[in-house]
Amino acid sequence: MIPVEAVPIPYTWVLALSAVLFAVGTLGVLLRRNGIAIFLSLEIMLNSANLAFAAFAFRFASDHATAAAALDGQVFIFFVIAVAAAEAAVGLALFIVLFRCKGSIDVERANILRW
Amino acid sequence: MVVTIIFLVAAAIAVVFAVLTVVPRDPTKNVLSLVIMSFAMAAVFAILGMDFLAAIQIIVYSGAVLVLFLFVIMLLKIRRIEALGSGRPVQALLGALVAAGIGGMMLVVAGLLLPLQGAVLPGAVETGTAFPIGRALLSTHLFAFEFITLLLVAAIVGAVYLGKGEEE
Amino acid sequence: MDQHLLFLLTLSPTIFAILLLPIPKHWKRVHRVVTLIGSTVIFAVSTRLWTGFNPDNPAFQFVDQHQWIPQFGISIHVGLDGISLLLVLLTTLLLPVVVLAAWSLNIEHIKSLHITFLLLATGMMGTFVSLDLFLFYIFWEITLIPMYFIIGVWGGPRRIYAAVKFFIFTMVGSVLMLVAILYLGWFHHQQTGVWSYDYLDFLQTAPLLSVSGGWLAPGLLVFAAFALAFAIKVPIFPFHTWLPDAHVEAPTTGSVLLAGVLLKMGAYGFMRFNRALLPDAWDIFVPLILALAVIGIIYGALVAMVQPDVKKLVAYSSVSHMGFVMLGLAAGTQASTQGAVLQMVNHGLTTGALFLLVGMIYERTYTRLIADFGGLATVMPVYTGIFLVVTLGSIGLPGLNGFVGEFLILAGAWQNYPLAVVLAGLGIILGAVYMLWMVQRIFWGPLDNPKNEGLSDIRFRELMVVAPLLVLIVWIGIYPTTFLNPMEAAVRLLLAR
Amino acid sequence: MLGSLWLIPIICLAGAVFNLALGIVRAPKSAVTLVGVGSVGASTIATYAALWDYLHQPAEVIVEPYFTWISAGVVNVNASLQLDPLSAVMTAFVTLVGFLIHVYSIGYMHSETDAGYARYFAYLNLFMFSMLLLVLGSNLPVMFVGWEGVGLCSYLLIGYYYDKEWCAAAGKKAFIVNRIGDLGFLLAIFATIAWFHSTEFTVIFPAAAEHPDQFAGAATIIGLLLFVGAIGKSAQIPLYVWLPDAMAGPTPVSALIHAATMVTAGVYMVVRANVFYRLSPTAMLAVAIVGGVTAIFAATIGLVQNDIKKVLAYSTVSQLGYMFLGAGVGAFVAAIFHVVTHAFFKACLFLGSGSVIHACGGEQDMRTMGGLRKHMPITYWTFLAATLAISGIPIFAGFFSKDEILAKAYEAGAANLNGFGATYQLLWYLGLAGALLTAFYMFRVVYMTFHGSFRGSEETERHLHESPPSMTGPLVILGFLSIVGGFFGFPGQLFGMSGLNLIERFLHPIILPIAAATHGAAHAEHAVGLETEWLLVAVSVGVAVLGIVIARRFYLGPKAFVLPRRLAERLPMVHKMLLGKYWVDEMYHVLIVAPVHRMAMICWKVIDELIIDTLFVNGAAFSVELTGDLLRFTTTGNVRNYVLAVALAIFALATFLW
Amino acid sequence: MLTPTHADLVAIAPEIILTITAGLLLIVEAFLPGLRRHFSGLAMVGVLAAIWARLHFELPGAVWAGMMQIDELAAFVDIYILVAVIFTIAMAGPFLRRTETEVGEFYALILLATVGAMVMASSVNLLPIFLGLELLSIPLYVLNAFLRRSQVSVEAGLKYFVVGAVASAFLVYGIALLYGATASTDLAVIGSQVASSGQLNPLVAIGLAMIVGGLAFKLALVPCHAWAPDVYQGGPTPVTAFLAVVPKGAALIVLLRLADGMDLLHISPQWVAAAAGIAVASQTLGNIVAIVQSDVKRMLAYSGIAHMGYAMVAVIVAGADGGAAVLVYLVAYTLMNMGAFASIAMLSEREDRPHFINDLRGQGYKRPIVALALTTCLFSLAGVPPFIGFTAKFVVFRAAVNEGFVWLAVIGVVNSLVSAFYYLRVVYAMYMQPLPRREPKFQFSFQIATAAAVAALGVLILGIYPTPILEAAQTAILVLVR
Repeated sequence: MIPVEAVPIPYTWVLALSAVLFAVGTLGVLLRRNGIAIFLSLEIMLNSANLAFAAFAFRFASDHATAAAALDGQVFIFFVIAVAAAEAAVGLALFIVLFRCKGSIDVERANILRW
Repeated sequence: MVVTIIFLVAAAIAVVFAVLTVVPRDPTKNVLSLVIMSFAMAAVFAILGMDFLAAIQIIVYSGAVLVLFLFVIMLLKIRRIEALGSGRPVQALLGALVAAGIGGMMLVVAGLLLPLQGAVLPGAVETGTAFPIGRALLSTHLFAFEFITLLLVAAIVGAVYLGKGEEE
Repeated sequence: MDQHLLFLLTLSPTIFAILLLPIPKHWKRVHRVVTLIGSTVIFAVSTRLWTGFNPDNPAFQFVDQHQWIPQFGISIHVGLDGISLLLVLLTTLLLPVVVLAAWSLNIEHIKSLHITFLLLATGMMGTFVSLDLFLFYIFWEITLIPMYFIIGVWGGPRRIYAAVKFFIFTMVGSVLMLVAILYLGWFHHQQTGVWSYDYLDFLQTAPLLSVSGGWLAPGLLVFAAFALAFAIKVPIFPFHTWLPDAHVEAPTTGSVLLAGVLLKMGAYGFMRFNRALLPDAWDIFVPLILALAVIGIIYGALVAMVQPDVKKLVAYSSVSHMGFVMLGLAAGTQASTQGAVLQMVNHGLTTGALFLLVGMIYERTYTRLIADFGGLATVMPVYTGIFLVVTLGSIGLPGLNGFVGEFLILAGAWQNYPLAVVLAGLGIILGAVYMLWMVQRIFWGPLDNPKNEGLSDIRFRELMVVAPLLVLIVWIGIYPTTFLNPMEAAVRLLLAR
Repeated sequence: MLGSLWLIPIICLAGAVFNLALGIVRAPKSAVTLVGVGSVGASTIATYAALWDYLHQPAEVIVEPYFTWISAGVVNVNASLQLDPLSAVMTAFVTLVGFLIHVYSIGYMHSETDAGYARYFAYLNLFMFSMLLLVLGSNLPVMFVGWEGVGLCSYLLIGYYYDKEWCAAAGKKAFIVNRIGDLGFLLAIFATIAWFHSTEFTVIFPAAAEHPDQFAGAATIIGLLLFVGAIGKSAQIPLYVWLPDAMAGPTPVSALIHAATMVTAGVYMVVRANVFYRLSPTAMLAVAIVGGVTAIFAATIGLVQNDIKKVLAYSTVSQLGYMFLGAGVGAFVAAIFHVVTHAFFKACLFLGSGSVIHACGGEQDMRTMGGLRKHMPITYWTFLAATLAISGIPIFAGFFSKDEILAKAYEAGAANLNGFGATYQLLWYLGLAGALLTAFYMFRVVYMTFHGSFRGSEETERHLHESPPSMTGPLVILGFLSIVGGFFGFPGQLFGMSGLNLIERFLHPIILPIAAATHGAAHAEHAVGLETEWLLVAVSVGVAVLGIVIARRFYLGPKAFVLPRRLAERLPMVHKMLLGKYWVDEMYHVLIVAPVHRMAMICWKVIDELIIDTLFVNGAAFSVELTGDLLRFTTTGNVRNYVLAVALAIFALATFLW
Repeated sequence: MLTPTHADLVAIAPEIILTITAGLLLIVEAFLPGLRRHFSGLAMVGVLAAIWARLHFELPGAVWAGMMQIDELAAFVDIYILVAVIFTIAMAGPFLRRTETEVGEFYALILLATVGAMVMASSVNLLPIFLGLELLSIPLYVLNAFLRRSQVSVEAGLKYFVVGAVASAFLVYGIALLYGATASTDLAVIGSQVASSGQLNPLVAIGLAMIVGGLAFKLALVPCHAWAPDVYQGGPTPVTAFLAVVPKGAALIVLLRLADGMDLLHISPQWVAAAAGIAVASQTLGNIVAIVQSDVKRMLAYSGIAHMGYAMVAVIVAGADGGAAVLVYLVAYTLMNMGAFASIAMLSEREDRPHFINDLRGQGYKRPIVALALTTCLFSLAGVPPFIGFTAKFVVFRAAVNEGFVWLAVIGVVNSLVSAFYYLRVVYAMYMQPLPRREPKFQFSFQIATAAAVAALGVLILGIYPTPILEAAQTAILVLVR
């Protein structure tokens, strides 16, 4: 465990990390055709969002005035993770159904409805 | 100092394996990279003093969600997937640009913000641990805490309904 | 009684329509009888407006106001002045006439026809009596739906095109009018701090809209928005092309009401709103209106001249006649304006009668092409006589109604715009040309189409249909004072603004 | 009878309505006759009763307002009638001639169906009503009612045989050409209203007469506009074209409407408005020129026509020209005088021709006639009398009136009226030439019809017979009138007793004295000496006789028809031109009718259907649908594109909000 | 340790009732599948009870530690959502029977989604709003794919899911940024901070952009609209009806809370420009593309896009006028669409076949009631008086004009003119064209017909006498605006 002492990391670093991850996630979402892969990238995006929360919470925690807010952020992360799980469940179920219908989970196979 | 290094390492791992989640054409590889990435995330949480979240991250993600993914991949016997951005050059190009754009935008913002030292003060030390969060969940965020159950129920019901085979 | 008379009268057709609802579809006769009784009652009651009307009082009479949407200062506010009086009576008169005209039509959906017709009646009357612009707009738009169905369901081969064209065309104008109304409401609030869309309130504030500062001056834009709506309805020259299609495709009922009442709504709007609410802008726009009116007169006459289809001919003649109305309004003298109002009534009567007569011949031969006729006078002399009288009325033969209107309009306009009068005069000549030419081709000459030999002359019911119109045509021709008196004060007040 | 002048026209109107009803119920002819002729007779009696009263009372002008007709703003028109010398004269002969022609029609139309017969009399009564309204009306609008009314009736009566295409066409032509003139009238009314704020004769003319300087301009405009109306109604150049075609109607109609009464309405109007013309030299000159030119122009056409009614028609046009010439030179009374006499002899001529046609079984071509004298003596003698009258042989009616007009024209030239002396001089020569031609073509008719031997088929010859008394009666009366009718205006001044000129004396009041007569026609009172006047008489008589002699050489005796043929061969161009009536109708068709029609087609097909409808209306709809059809493909159906769109949108929005 | 007070529980009584009903349905489904016929009735009872609860208990205001704001506004939105749900359920019963998919899950999910929408609309904190949104979305992912055998249904579900998931990911990130910028997830705090700062700093700007993007997906505003036609066309009609109305209402309220709280109208001209652009684009594209559609549901999807464009105008204006306008517009939109979709739900043969407009030819006389209802709703959608659609447009454009957005009003009315085009097409297909040779067999359902008729009546009556709605909306909005 990390010793309880001043942590010398600027929260903007964390924010930057989350930005990079978000970008990577977006990239995956936009470039992937396979449902599962898209969904994985989506998880990355959610994680990066969590990091962003964490970064700000970290920043707020460093100040009595906003300490409560820090807590809000972490709680939010908690819920986002839960939501991600829920979405994963439904999403994967959907992919299974899709696979049943089309024999593939390439989202571009779903193209009956158009124009 | 040590912490900084650890953080940088974790960050590097996260980024690398995020990329590895996206790029390779073998889904199992992707999932496993995502597992590693989420471990790195957990590390970052821990560094930021958010032990509880770190734990959750590992338990829920690595433990539950990603296993689910693996399970589905196995179920559907997906061996290989298409190359990244194959087939649709315009989509790929624009996608890359947008992704880079948003990321870059965020980086700029991060740069603009004054990099306060995240000195975790004695009073606020406890924010990250299970106790304050648990208290928060049961007090301020009680509603949300109760509410999330509905969400999960809905998800389960839905997943079950969809997953159920055709009842002949 | 009088206090709520007007509003009740406006609603009464709808009430009758609701009465029709429970009656089973196939009891066609019952529907006809009920509607006929209803419309006759309405007309009978509406005569009370005439007797109870005080011609010396320029203000609105039979005023009736009810709480409606207090949040926006919108109320159900109806009233009647000399101008609207005539138009309302014209409407109520045409109702039984039209019902009777459609009596023997063997078409499907009789029930729906009568219901839509009654709803249309409410819309038309409401347009003329409402003193709240929100209310006015609603009535104005309501007329669209029934007419859309009347044309589209019971119309001719190209009915759908005609119906949609009619609907869209009219809406093009009215949507912008809506914005204008909203703007006026906002402006009124700016001026007085009170929310209102009431006509009488707008009379105070709307004239203050500035018309200076180029073509984007609010006054001019608002005026243009109103004008477009009404110009399309009248219709004024470039916006008239919906009319021929609508008329040709519409069944007799539709054509009569279209020509008799709906077109008047446009001219009425010009007087009631453009002229009264925005006098300054009016003065700026007069040359344009004048020019378009004159063009309309001549253009309509010219095009009417070469029409192969009687209804289309009459439709284009409407363009020409309404041009006279607009000319009278634009000239803006007491005489010309009164003439314009009278001419609205005249046009309603003559054109209405013409459509009725054309409808009768159509019921017999199922054609309206002039070429298919010729020498009908030998087989149906009485019909010919009546048709001739109506025609002469519409080409302004003195002693019949058309003359009085045109005379007043032109005599009034001569003082300000002699040139316009001269050009309009050409329209009169052309009017004689196309009308008489049509008469000649239909009635005179040898009866060369064997199909027409067995044609029966006008029947009693049909005679009853046109009789009231004929009486009025002659009456207005000989003693127009009856109709000029009530509007006199109102017009004077209108022009005073 | 005074105090209820309205009865005079209304009786006829009642008759008309009644007859229509009778026609609808297919009543027998006798009833129709009773109503039709009876009503006119009644109104004739009423008229003369009224005139009797009028002559035995001091007032000069009697106006009877009945009710307000049109009143709005500046316009205020009463429905009122007026009896003054002018309208007195007009009503007097209108009712008389009208009645006679009604009587004549009984015989002429007896072969029609009951319904047709009733219709005929209904129209004829309606016409009488309108005509009386026209001459009795006390203001321009009421006069206009009658004016259009007679136009309508002529439309209906010309098209009486409506099942014949050309009759209907002729009727339409008449109405429309009249309409052109009527527009002038209408505009004149508007102008009057604008200037005088009234249309009452008793208001506007005195006003104009009292303030000549103030209303000089108005007089010119109103005068010219009114004259446009007159041109239309009285068939002057350039609007005369309808009258010859109008002969398509039954002959009595031609006699009544297109010879005796309606067509003279224009003259009546000009005389009625004499104040304006006297105030405006321009207008007056215009009247004179149009009149003079028409007189000679129509006469020339009349020379070569072979249809008996056509000849009479053109002679009518030319005679009307004389009347306007008279008015144009300021001889208003003379003009009216000629109107009256012309009514007598021209009606007589037409009825005579009618009886001839009747006898020849509807044949109108004179080349197939001849020698009818022995078959129908009464017709012949009356016709001859009328012909002498129109030719201007002394003591016959036409002589007095026509001669006076010519004399006045000469005086105008001599006295250099309004400084247009030369023009008036020229017009006098034209008039004289016209007189010559008139005499020639009228006697041509007489000789071709009544003298020589019959040139038609034996079949027709066997049926030749004198007409029934109901037709000959009127002929006799009219013949007599065309002999003695002239003495109303006996040119007393020639014998130094101008008192003998009754009509001059009677009508003098209508020539309102113009205050400070700086303007208008300084009346050429005896601008020429007595002997000159006698000389003029001699000249005109000589001219007439000359005409008769030539006609005799041409169309009588063994060498009949040889000379004219040779002449025609000598001058083929002229002959063709005259036969073709100067191709005026054709010209109008090419210059006006066709272009208007083409224009109309362009308006309809190009502007309406192509530009407005196709291009703008449907074009707008189409372009919207097209846009839709293009835009719909943005919904590709590929979910990845949707996601990309969302991402792009967010990115763009973020950068924009930044 | 906080134990929920009486007020807290009473405040969410409707949500609780719905949840219980949903659970009940699931249990019955599991153990007594024989009762399936009565599911719709049961669900209906639950919803009615919820309405009753919302009307009966007093409105405490801020509850659950300030997470939720149960006041007139919440009540208004809840009730209109619940009414919409009643219509949905009413048309769902016969529909599911026809497609042999009448199972408890359907109603349970619908009810849960409803709860999500209600929570989303009545929360003033981004956390419950986010959760509500998710609870609203996740069941809908499933419901759209509810006809598992039908390719189109599954495709609809998938598309909705993919786009939705991405959108919510962006939404979360946006929330994170706002949280970072204002150290709070409470809308009031965020709003006041941003408003007082007087302009949008980058963090807020990006955050706002992402949140708006996420909501724009729910509202199907251009350019996040593309999913709508596909999903509408593919999904089961009752779900489409629900989808067309409920999420949009909730999302609009949230958007309104944001815009009004931050006072964007006055502090950020860029926002006004951007939002106006979105509104105009939505109206125009929606209407123009709707013209060329041959499938009624797809057409209604585009028309929905256009209508959200109109509503967006009101959101831009915000304030008392704009807010009230949004609410009125929602009510109108709900009634009209419910009526239309109910009619379509009945006038369709097979779900996996497109609902061609041409199939409706001549129905005006075969199915007078439903056809009349559909006609009424379509005219109302076109904004023709005297129907509520006109009143709503009047209110919206009035708000716009009063705030000086005359040009927006003009574009709006012109667009509604264009829209008349395609609504009329359906009408004349029904009344002015003969039945097709192969006459489609539409099985009559009293329940659906009633639903449609009721909706149409509402459209008419509230159109003629909109005063109560206006009053309610204005009182409701007063608690929101400063």
